[in-house]
Amino acid sequence: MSKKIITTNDWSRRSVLKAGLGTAAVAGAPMFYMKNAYAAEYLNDPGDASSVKFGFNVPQTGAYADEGADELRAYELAVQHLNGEGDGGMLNTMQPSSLKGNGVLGKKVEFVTGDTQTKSDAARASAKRMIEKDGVTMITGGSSSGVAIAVQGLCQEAGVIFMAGLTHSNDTTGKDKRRNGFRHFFNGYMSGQALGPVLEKAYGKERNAYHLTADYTWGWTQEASIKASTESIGWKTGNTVKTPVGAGDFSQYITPVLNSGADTLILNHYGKDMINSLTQAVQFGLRDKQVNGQDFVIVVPLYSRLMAQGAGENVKGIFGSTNWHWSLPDAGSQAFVKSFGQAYGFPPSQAAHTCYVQALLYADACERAGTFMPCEVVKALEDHKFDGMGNGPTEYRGADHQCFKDVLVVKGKDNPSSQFDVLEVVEVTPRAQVEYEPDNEFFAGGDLGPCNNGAA
Amino acid sequence: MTKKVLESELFIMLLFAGAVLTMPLWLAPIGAGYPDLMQKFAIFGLFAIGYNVLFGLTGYLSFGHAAFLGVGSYAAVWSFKLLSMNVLPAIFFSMIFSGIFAYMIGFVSLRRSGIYFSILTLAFAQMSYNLAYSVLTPITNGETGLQLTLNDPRILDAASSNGGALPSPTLFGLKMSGFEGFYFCAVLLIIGFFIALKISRSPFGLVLKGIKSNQTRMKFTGFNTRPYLITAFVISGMYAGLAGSLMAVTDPLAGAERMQWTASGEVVLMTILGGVGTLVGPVLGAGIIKYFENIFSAFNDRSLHEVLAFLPDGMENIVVTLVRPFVGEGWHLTLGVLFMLVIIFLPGGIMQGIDRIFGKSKKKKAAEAAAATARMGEEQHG
Amino acid sequence: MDAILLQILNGLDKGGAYALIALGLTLAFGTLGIVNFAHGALFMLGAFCAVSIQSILTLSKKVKDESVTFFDAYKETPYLEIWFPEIGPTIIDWAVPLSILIAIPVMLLIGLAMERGLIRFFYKRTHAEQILVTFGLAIVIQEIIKANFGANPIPTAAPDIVAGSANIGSLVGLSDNIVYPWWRLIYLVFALVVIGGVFAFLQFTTFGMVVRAGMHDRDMVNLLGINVEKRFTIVFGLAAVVAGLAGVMYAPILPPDYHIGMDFLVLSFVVVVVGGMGSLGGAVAAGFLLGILQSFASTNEVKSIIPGIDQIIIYLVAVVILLVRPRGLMGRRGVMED
Amino acid sequence: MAEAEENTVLHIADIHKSFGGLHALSDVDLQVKEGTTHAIIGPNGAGKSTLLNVVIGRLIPDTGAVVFDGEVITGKTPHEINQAGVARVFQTPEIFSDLTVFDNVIVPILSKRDGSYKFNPMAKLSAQKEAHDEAMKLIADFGLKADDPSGSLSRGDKRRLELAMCLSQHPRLLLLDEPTAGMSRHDTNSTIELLKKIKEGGMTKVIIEHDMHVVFSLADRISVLAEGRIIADGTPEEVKANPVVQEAYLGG
Repeated sequence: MSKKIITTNDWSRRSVLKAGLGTAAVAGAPMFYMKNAYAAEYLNDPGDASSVKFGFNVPQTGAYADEGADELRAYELAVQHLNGEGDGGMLNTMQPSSLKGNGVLGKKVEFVTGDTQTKSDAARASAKRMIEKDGVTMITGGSSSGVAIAVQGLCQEAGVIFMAGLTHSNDTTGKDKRRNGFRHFFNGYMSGQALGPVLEKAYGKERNAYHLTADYTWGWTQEASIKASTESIGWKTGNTVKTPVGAGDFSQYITPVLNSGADTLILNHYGKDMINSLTQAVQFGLRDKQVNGQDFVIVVPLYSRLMAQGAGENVKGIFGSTNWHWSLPDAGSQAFVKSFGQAYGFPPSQAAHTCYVQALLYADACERAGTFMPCEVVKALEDHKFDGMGNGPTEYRGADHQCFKDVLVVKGKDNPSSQFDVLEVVEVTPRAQVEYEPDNEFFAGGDLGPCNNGAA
Repeated sequence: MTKKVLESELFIMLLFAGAVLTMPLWLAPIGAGYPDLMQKFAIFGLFAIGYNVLFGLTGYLSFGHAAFLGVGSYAAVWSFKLLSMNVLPAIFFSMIFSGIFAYMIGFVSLRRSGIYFSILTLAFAQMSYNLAYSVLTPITNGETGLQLTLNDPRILDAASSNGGALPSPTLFGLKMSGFEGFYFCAVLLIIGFFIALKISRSPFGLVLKGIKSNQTRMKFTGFNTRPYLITAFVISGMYAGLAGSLMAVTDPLAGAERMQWTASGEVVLMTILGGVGTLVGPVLGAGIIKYFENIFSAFNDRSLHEVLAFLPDGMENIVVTLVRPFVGEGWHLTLGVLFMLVIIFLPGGIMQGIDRIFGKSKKKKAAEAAAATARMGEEQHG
Repeated sequence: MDAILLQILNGLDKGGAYALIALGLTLAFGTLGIVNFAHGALFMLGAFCAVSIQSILTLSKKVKDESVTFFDAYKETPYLEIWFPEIGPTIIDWAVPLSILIAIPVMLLIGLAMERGLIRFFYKRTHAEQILVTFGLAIVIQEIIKANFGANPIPTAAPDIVAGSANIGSLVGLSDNIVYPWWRLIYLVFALVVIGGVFAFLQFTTFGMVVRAGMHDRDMVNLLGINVEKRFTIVFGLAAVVAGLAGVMYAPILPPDYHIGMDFLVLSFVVVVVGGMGSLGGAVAAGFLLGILQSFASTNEVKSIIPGIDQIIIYLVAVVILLVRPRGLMGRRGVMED
Repeated sequence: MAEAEENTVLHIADIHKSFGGLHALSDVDLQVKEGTTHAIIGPNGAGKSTLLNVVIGRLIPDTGAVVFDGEVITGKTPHEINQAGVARVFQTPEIFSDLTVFDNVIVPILSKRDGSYKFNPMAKLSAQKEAHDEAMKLIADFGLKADDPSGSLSRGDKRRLELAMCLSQHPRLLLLDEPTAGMSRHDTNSTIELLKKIKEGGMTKVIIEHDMHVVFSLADRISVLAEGRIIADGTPEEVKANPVVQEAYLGG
């Protein structure tokens, strides 16, 4: 850990300030002064203060606490890099970049943290605290789609920017998209599109798939996406079974697979559910079976290295997709892994990566816009093309605020050389193959709406 | 001041209302003086007050009250979606629906008492939660939670397009976010507190206390205890529904996890922590738990150093190292330790601690001792 | 037919887990009258006994992976394997069964410490107070585990020899399609043995007789001049051991994390109440019953008729039983009844 | 079933009650006359408490009926039976030990006034003038203090409190289950005096008692129960003289 820079006792000073304002309705916003053209036109304008605050809203308790902790590490790193501390990480590889390593728009970046508990209510309460009490201009983080959508909605209503963390549901940039919200992470549809050809190559066209799906929105969109993609390569979909979230023991859902005639099991699970269902499916000997003259196979469409570690040996040889992996050789990834690895002693997760990138992208957009005003930042981010951030050439599409980039198809590694070496990248699916129209059936029904600067 | 004045309704209400309405002033120095958290204090205060009407007065330990909170929230958001962004119909429908729901669950669950009642309510709430999370998604929008959308009908709100942005809940045009939202909740909290005060001092309330103390005697004294219990259950369910609707009023979203057993457990903990059966205790308990959840969880290394910057450097680092495990991601630990300490040293919750500090007449102490003995007896009879 | 058999096995297996946890819970409740919300934490601690033993056994010599430059990644070779190339791997492989031997004294100590240090002060307090203090304790235990082991589940493998599935179908001369994981079969047998052991202990020893008498009428036994309290302390320890063993053995099925106990807590309370408060036999019967019902409710055939039934079946059954038969399946009349 | 005679307030008609194979009560037929004190005596396990529980609706008899004031009350719930005018003092005092003496006494008064259910959450308890005065008077009559926490009263005071609670309802029939059990001689005597005073008010009482001193000081009529059957029934003198009773009970 680097030595903390101690500023003024800002926390209590602001509180006292507010006490003075008491019942006045403006007390939610820090004091502002007429300085630039946008003064007083948007919520939490830092004005001529010497610093600007970001809010990092991640799960610190509950099932995704480890992912949340990794996200926080990435954010701290991002803040250091933005402020010109450390080795600069991806600031050196980002193209184009307006970031100078002197904070953002000359203001030092500070941050506040909060615990989402992976619950919509808690996440929104935490985000509101950041907006109302701490005066942040941007909130980022999260490790599940429900929370991301909930917080995105809040940021839209309040009038700050939301840079989503790990969220994979189609809905985040589909039917629940918002003008103030942006997602760098990939989504269920992209997973399906990327996996399809790889699965076809590895397992052929004659497959009969059985889905076990977490019974909530992310699971459903994931299942639909994968189903569409595998059916397009000729696979049949035998059965799709919904499983309760946090079921723990999946045996009663796995045994029917044994004699269903299916030869492929697709686990639309994430986190603990994924670890448990995969571990148990392997215990039930599914992978030792021969059905329809082929080896029985299991697919986990959304992989996470942190979670894969929890399933131990069982991930070996299993295909899935991921947003990013630390072993990527490009300069951006290397720069990030270097700073992260040197700071913490282990490689970053994909959650850490997407969060780090989101923080930088936001900062860069503010620089380019010349203001923190949400609507200007939105304009700067929409249709912005960039490179050098670990995913190759990437575009923030203006029509839905989804990043379009290459998608990684990975496989559980057979002979890991270390505890971090769990996944190997088998294919980098080019962007063109996973791209879709904004009105694609899986994403239709939403509307970005107008941007919101918030009431100043 | 005489005892009579101190215990008069007017005095209590003035004190309570004064404390609640000045929250922005006295909470600011401890970092809690921002609207969202104060709204939460008021909302969960209401929830706990209502819960205490059941648990504190009748002794029936419900483990499913979060279900009513959830129903209230869903009803309110649906009212926003279908009828109007005005908060009054939302609150009205929330209380009606949660009341009906409470009646149905209470009618069945109150056929049993003791731990059996607890498990029945728990079972109903868990069923509600599980279904809301999955199968009932068309009504609840599942994990994501029920949100407003641009194409909601809102039949009573004629053509207020709001420039294509989502509308927010209002009280005849007054927006219900920020401090306005807090004061709205605060007023309802004061009203809710007043009603609870009236109930506990009414003949009806005395009957409920009698049921808690000795239900057999109540029956042989000619009271039909079941309708009393059902009434108390419905009242507390409606309080929960009101709290749920206020959650939706201040933040128009309703999520299924509001109904989970942990949420029901939370209100139990708030009540016991503050002091079961006391009037102010549940509000205090609610405030403390929400404070921990929102403020303690927000500390990180950097903010700890900032707060403790007044200490000399070496000391600061030591203190930060000692405190760090209990804040940020460790806030649960603090809560767990707090629960244990309070209940070990103050069986009557925080209110008992306050009583101890300010002293109280010997008579009341004797009453407490007697109550404790009586409880022991009950326990043994089981 | 095969499908039904398999679901019965699933149900028995699940039931075994429920029964073991509920058995300990009901021991504590029936004897001590303590509503122990920290019982799930004991289960979790058992599972983490296995995790700890595994990580001690696999203390490794670390060889740096030179291909990784920015942080230290190691290829790990356990010392046991280096020092004892013959037997080392086998010992590591048998980490979970070995953990049982360790878990018994460890859990007994934890149980005794908990009872002497905290629980005994709460015998005469209300159930609400018991719930608050044990819930607080559960959180503290959880957070300590989380601080040391992280929040993610930790894979804990069963011995290789029982890693696969048994073709029980062909073993007993039925269809070839009935295969079931060895470890789950072992778990079931283990559960039955532990349950049988506890029953035998209570049924056939003097100690057990006194405890049973004490469950029935505590004052009576005290009047006879027998120190019931001391025995009850041991019973609490026993309950902790049973919960812990259930946890150890469950680790290979469900990779343990710090929250695993809380996940089982509510369910095990439901099991205890459905079985009948204070009835050991009831807890076991209800465990198996609910396990089997849950398995069947989860089949596609049932779910297609009643969507979502697998999510609520346990609670639904609990409601029905409590209404029809308030004292539970095998509860004695008058125990915790109106 | 024997016909009810004149002036009968309580008619326990041909009651049978068995638990499993055990016959707790068989062919019990009793008539309690208006204004009398009727004692039921018998050895332990004779079925006295079972009989009382049948009367107040705690137990449902297998056959037979309980007729109170011309109305069959068998199968009615305890609160209905109480509302009909039957109050009961228990063997171990059943009071509201979490509440004050005043609250203990006003609760039954409210029951008498408001019936078995009344929803009045906004009414002020302290404004219930009549009930308040009545309670205070009774408390004074019984030598208790209104503000005392009832849980910490002596056993004798608890019993007196319970009696006050029952009397506050002005029941037509008062059932007393061993009202002096476990009392000192002094307390027993003062209880007897108290009950005698009540007797002068003309209230009908059924009393179950072991203590013959109490029984013969109070009872107008005595029924002797043994092994679930009534073996004798009559005035104290008749019962005293009855050889069966002497053999079964008194003689020993």
